[in-house]
Amino acid sequence: MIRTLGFVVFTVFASVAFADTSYDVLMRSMTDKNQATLSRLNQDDIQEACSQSRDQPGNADVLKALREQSLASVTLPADGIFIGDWQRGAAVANNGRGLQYSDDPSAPNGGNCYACHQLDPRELAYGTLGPSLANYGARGQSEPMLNYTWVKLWNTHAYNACSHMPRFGAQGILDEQQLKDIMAYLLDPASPVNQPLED
Amino acid sequence: MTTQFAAAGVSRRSLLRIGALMAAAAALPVKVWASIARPEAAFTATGLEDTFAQLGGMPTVSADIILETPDIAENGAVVPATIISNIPNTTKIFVLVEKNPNPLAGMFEFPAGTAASIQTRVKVAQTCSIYGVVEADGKLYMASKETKVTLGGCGG
Amino acid sequence: MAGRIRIRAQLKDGVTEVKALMRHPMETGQRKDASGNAIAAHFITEVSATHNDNVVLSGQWGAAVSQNPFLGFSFEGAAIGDEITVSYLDNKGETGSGSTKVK
Amino acid sequence: MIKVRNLVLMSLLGIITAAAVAQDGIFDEYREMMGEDNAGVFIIDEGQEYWFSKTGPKAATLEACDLGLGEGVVEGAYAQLPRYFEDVDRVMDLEARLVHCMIDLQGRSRAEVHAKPYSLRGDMGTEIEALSAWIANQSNGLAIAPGQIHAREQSAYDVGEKLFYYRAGPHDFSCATCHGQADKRIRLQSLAHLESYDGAAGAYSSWPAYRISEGIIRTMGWRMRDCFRQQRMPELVMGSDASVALQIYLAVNGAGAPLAAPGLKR
Repeated sequence: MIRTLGFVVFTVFASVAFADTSYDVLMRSMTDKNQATLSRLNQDDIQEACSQSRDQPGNADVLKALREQSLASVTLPADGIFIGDWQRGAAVANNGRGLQYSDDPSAPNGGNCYACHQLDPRELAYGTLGPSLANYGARGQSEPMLNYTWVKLWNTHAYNACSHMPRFGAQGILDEQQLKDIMAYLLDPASPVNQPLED
Repeated sequence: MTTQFAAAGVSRRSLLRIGALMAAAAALPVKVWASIARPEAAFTATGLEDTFAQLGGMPTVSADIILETPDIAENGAVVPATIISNIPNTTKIFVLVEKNPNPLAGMFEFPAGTAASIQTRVKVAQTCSIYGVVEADGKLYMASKETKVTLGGCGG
Repeated sequence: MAGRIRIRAQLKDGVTEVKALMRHPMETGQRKDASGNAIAAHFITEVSATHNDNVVLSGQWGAAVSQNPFLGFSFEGAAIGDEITVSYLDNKGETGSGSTKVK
Repeated sequence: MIKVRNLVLMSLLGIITAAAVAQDGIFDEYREMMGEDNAGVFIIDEGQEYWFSKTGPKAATLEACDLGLGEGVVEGAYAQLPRYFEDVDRVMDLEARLVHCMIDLQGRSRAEVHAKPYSLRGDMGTEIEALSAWIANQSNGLAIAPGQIHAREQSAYDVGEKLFYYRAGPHDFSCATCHGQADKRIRLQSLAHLESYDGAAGAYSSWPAYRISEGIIRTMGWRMRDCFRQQRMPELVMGSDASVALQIYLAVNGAGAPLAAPGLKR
């Protein structure tokens, strides 16, 4: 309401005041801090397309191109083995640190899965931005399932363009072994993620 | 005097005298600081068992101690704890946090006329039990309860 | 601006309930500043509450009592208008004090 | 002076108690046990002392600082920020304006004022935090009413809105990643849906806030900076154009809601 009124009265000046892009504004409003340098403000194709469309690219061609580009970025495990150690995977899923200017760059990055997903149903402190992944292993360990999960972790935009999930592989957040360990945490029948709650 | 209050090699009494002089200089009640002795060895003990030993031995579990602590604390830096003793002749209450570097957080002494209960807030380094230990007629009693310390927002 | 203590003392059915909040950092000595230097331990070691100059509670604390410590207790024998004082002494020899009247 | 302070303090005790405390179910017990006694009252008191203390090369107080309602008018000023200031031809939030006054009136250097605006965890508070708490407290209960008349105020909103969706950095995060939906949480922490009136009003009205877990007052500007930290972005400069633009975006989205400042948070 307030805005509409003001807009009518002063609309003449509005166009001259700010011709800057978001990038320009951020560049003059931020400073390098430890590992978080101003170069992080540069956007790649996916970031730019998703920002401009507010994460809802309507154009089918754009969507298709984003998905294809994302799929092409995926590197499958060199040895063909997808499943690592679920216990190490649990640590990665719980660790919320990594790549913030306040983080120690020599320590391994976390995946912070619990920030957004439910996994082990006994863990109370889980987020809800993403779907629950409790009992994810019930989906089995078929080749397509292993492939799908790996791609999803590596570059989520291959399936869901402008998804909010980080590109853990494509952006180098997690290394191959960490991704294998997360795969195990999700899919290994022995993982607590796949132990339903007892009544 | 910037050293720890009960530094080694200096008698408790002389330290108290220094403290009292300083308090006087600051126009504060002088006599209050001489009221109770500090169990320094218990404050610097590093495990629960060692701490109990320094306080005089393993306390007996008692249902007459009410210990109110949250099941879940959002941050371990400030965890409220209420301890109420229904044990007759309670003179002291100790608050211990199991997995802190030094479990003993504080002790309280109750003269006649003061209820044997205390409300305080303590730091809890990680999920563990908080102990309320009561001294009555020279014997030690205890109650304990676990508090889960959760991670904050984005985990950073 | 450490040193301040805010106190409320309320009389009900013969029992005076005292709540005190102290302004103090309660540094453990394990925290580091922005440049990575250890911040020296600085915590209240002794606390005392008096009613008309009689001690009604005394305490000995370690660094595990939370920053800006809170203390709640109750005692009998006070009347409305009596003075309640809470004082502390810390490991650097600094003191703090605050008073209020029983309401 | 003493009389004024006592009045302010007396009202504060009630204000902080009444300030919005988010209801997160699982932590209700913890919050109930924390009760109404928190150190925010000391910090507000300290903010008032900073305002009236002679500081800097000019040994001046901040009493001549114009927060938008005229020199020295503090009551109600926070509710109308961010706003356009003709003397500097800029839209400013409270922090940018305080910095301006410290430089202009007290003769202090920008570097000194910016050296450590926000506390580290475990600290006892900074001058900016204390001043923000005291100033915002004098708009407690008033409706959020940021400037939206001047062209620069409007364009600041538009910039803020665009920034809200700006995805960048190794994690591809924007503000909207966490704050673009209703009824979501990170771990156990509820997330405000900042595009909506309800979400923006609830969030904006409760800053500055006393953070129980940190024992300090955190400001709206700190909230902006720390969100960018968690987005893996570089450090946001206090009072910068991006900080002001995002704050006016939130303030306009939540306009009309009463301020409960300082708020009380986990």
